[in-house]
Amino acid sequence: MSDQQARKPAQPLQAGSIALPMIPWGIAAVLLCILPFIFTNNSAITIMNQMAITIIFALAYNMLLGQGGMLSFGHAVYAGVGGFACMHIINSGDFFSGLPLPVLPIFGGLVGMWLAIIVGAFSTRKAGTVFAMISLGVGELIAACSVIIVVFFGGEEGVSGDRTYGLPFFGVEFLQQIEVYYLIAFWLMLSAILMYLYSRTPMGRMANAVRDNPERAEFLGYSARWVRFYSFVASGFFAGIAGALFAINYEILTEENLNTTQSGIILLVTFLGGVGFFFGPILGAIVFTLVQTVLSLQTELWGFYLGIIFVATVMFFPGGLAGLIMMHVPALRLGKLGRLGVPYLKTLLPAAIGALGAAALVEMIFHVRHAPNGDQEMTLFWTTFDSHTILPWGIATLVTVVGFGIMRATAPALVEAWNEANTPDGMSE
Amino acid sequence: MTAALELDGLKKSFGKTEIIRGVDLSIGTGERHAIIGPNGAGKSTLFNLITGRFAQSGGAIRLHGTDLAGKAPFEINRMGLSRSFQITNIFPKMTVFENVRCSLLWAMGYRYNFWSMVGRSRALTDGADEILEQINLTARRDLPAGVLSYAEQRALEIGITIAGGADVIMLDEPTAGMSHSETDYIVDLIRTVTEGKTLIMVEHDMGVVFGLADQISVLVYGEIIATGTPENVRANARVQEAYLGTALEDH
Amino acid sequence: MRKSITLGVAAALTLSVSSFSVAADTIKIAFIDPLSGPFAGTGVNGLHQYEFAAEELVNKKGGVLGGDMFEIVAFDNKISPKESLIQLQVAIDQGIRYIAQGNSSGVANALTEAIDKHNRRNPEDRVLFLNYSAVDPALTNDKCNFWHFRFDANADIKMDALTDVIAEDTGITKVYIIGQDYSFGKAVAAAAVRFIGEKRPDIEIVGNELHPIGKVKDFTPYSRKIMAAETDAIITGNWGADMLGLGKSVLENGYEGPIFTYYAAADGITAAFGETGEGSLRLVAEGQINPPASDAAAAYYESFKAKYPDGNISQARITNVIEMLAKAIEEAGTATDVVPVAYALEGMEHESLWGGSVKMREVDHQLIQDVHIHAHTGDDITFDYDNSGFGIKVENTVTMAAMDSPTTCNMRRP
Amino acid sequence: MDLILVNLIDGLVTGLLLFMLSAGLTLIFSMMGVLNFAHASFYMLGAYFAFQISMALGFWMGLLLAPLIVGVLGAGVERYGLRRVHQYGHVPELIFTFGLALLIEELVQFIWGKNQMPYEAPEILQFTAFAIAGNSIPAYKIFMIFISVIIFIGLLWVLTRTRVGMIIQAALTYPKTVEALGHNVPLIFMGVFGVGTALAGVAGVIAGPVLGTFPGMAFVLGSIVFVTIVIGGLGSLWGALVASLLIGWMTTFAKSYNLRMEDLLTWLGFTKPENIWDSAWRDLWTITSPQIADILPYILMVLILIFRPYGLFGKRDA
Repeated sequence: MSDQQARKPAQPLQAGSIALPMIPWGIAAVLLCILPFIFTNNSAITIMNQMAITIIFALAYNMLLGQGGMLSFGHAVYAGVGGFACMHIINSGDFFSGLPLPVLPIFGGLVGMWLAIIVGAFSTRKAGTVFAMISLGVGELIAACSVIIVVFFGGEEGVSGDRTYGLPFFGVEFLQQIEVYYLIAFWLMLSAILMYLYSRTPMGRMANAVRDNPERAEFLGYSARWVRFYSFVASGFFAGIAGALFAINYEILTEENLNTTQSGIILLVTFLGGVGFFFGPILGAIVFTLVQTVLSLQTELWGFYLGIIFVATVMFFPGGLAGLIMMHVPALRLGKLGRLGVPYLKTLLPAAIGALGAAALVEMIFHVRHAPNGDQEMTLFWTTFDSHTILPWGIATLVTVVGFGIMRATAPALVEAWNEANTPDGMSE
Repeated sequence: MTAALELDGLKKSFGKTEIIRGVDLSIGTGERHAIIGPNGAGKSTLFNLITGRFAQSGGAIRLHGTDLAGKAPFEINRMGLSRSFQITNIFPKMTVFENVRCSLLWAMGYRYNFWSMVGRSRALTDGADEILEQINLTARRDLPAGVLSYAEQRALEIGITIAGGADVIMLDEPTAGMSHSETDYIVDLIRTVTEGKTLIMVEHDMGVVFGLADQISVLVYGEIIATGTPENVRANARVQEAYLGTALEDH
Repeated sequence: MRKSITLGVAAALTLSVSSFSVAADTIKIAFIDPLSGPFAGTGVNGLHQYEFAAEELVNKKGGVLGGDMFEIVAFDNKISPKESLIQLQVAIDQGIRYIAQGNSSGVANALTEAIDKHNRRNPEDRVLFLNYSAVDPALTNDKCNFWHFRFDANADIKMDALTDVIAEDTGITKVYIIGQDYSFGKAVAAAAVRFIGEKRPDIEIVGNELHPIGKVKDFTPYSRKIMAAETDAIITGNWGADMLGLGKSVLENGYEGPIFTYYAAADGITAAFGETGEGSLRLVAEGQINPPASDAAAAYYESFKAKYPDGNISQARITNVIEMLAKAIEEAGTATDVVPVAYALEGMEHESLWGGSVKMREVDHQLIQDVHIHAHTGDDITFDYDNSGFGIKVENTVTMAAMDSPTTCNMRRP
Repeated sequence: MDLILVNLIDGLVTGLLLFMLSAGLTLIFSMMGVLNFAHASFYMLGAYFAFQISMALGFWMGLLLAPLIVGVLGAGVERYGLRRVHQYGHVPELIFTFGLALLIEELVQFIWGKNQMPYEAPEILQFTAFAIAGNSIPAYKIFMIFISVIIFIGLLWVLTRTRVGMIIQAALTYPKTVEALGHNVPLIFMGVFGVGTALAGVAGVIAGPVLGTFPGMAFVLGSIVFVTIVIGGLGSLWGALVASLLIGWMTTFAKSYNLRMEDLLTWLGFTKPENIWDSAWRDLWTITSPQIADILPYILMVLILIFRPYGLFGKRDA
């Protein structure tokens, strides 16, 4: 959060509240267009494609979790089955060769929706644990079926195809990653806008109402069950679109698109980003994809770090990243955000350094325990050293202790500054 | 003319315990009807039976002559009956305005609409603002409902209850837990917003009851022992014996 | 707000990109296999074997093309096809031209198709797929392509060798086939039924069934069934925890006959079987470990153990991959254009470090080699697995197994 | 006939093992309303701790100490983790335990690596107790049955005969009232969570040698434990027992007998398509009971949730 933003008076934000929703969308659209010119290599585009697909899926998932209050442990199946269906369309020969590829996601969405209609018919009668458990059961069932029903799911090796056999779309055959990127980016914008608008419709509003108080909603004339059902179906539709884009991007679908791990990941992504705000899952998807693809290139222990981040998020920031950011809005409105800058720097910088030190310790312990005997050399933060000597351990411990020590010492000042920055409203957190 | 609400031998038992033991009651359109009775008489159960929260064990409930048996709460609501709750029952995370707007949606014919923006509808916004005006919460419009004071939340609850335009309004102890000034405020509020509608309320505060109601029924141990105008009920010996004696002296 | 996020993304992406610098005098081989998750043990051990082979067999001998060194670059695919494709893209972007992968035929199927498509769509940076372990027969049959080379004997070839041994054992009149419910398990079962039918029609197949892969917690019910069938031998393609669970369970429940299998060694499995597996477990695999084929092989294994005391040479064919690739690059005179390298690999004959000669069959890119039947035993073991005192010892050998086996491969060459 | 007896014993072992896990889970759920996704992770920790202890002090000390350590850890998780998350509501609680399960799996891999641990049953129990028609029943299985039954009886005794048990039982049905009666509910929560996870720990200790001690062992068993308590009825100990045994026997028998879908379909009057491998229905026709044995509990759960949402023995809605 820059100082410049902080010093802006609060009025324009409120006065322009009708125009405001357009601005982030515009920025996002422009960004999506120019990103490939900044990151030109194919792996960056691959990562961005993955990110975009995850964003759509996470947003679809949040239609359930965030907006509808329904916790699903098997949502991967709607994306997965949608994707499998698209794979079969791609392999269908004649039909596909008369179909421009960019239209394909609609079919994925429809299939995802169709499955959601079937499952939702009995699973949305109740929210809470019953819904969660049915979603888990159905998820496990369909995932298990994927190796049994080979005709549709292709067994363990999955179903693959070639997207380029579709009808050329204004001469584009989608041979290159970059062409696929723009296809996905288009669908990302479209789905995100549609999902955002959906949350502003009577259905979207009532989904919130049913989430907060299903009984009251019933006494307003709405059947909680039908509201949940429609949310579920809509979510299934967008999940199916994500699945279709997956099919286009990777040209293969396998059991892992359906299994509980995938469902768990999307829950993790959404919650990490923050279920309370529309843009939360977007943040979550970006951060998660980066952690998964970039951090896993750097360290074997990425899953461990991710686990810690996740548990810490649930414990300390149940609003997720988005909640964390939005916590600052009151201070921003009061024009006092700038006052947090220095205390933040004083606390968070040492904390970050301490965390890096702790990570170094973890890496060293891991190296000593699991590296092959005789292999004592390890490289950490661009430094190569012998993990069996005392010096690096001393340095890492020192950095950790000092980092966290300073953090502890400066934390009260930060809390004070925080309260001060939020006082006039009398609302902290 | 059919009665707005008619109960005919209504019964309800939980296990072996019979809570409502054959209630017959007819409430005319436009009537303001209070149901009073000692604690445990079954007033809330009666409310829950009428609004479809519980299924009755016997007897019939008719709203404008239509039998309500087997109808879900939302169906009953769509037939023009709306209720408030004894324990404040609002949408705490949504803004005050949003609370009211949600309660307007069905009545305004939006049903399960997912193609029009709620923010775009002038009628919806104006309708909600009008109700906020009525319940004097315009200043709180954009706050999350959960942060309102208790009295404000109760007022909001009444706002939500009437917003849908139902012609039969049921209020479950609308003044429970309020101070005197707050009570007076709510009574006035109820009087204005239920103008021309059928009002059925459960209430402990006799001041409220005698101030608002033109008909009173007394429920004791699951049976109605008396129905009539406040004066009649006040004079009824059985009522005095069973319940009112002490309460009236207090008043 | 949005801006600061994108800045973060930018930073992270440049970070990942900046590490992609390519040194001019190294030939990189991307090793795409699981390095985290349940199969990481196998993956990491394979990586060590690659690193050691590259160092020992190429770099210490002066490299190729007059001094270019081999470098193994590890990519963690978490045994997921999707992750593998991402890592493949990253590897290609790093300028890597050789992709080595082996664990899971599902991943191999995904990779071979992706590489085929990539090479068609991007003729300027084509890559080769060195499949060192995925044995689904389809990879060198219906799904074969010019860029894929398989250095392991495929499931059919191995089953051919296995059934040769079974056919010779007159004591076996009943066999029970059990496997994991997926392409490889089904391929094993089909091959077993076919070969037994051809070689010993008198053998009765008393059971042929599939169980869910990786999901069975307790194999007891299966062992009961196997016991009830009174079989003389068990054939299974199980691997990992499913192999261990099945094997231990049948042995514990009183089974004493042979268990013919593909993957019941190293990665903790040898240690876990220990004494119980003695006399029962028979493995079909290439690469003779015990007794050592030659002094060179023994020396190689010893120096591997010196470097990785907890490691095993469980995929002997990795030395063939490295040596043959080095030879092919020399022959082609280039490492950057994979087409001549691929043509050099085709039909190449090679003396394996582990004894015997091998030949990369032109028609389907399947390496034809000696296939051995090993016994799991604690006796006469020069090199044990998992430091357990137990290892595998060659009992029978089929030279140049399935040299003339048919293939449905119809390869398009550039 | 003999085989049926053998399968009954095998199913009993599986079922009782499942019961030890689900008993703790159902207690925790009915007290706190939390579906503990990390429950199976504590089971895994039990096995790993016991393995580590057995290396130094032998199997029996492992059996004694590991569950204690796991219980203390569990109580710690409740005290310092769950209690904090509790204020945010049930969904974050559920998600917290979900994250915890991931973290514990990573942690186990971090400490013990990714391979299976050579955790073995003690020498003294490595013999065949008896054999039925050539099928040997290992003594260790009898030992497992024995331990599970002792624990079940112990649990029943505590719940029905002691004061603490009375409070817990009351809390099962009327959680709010118990709090109103002035009992230290947070302490009870912590205790129940500790005991519940310790039970999972015991299950891990005795199952480790049979089912294998590896990082995936929690994941393999994780969701099936939920299925058990949902089928049995949340909060019902007897329900947990019945559902555990039901699942144990159901899966064992489904695996032991090759019931074929083909036979069922033929019996129903369908005719097998002429060329089965070209038919779109081929997978349906070729299904056998062992193939689907492990997903039977899920099918049962979904059916139960649809038709009887409170489970077989549950009193409260799930």
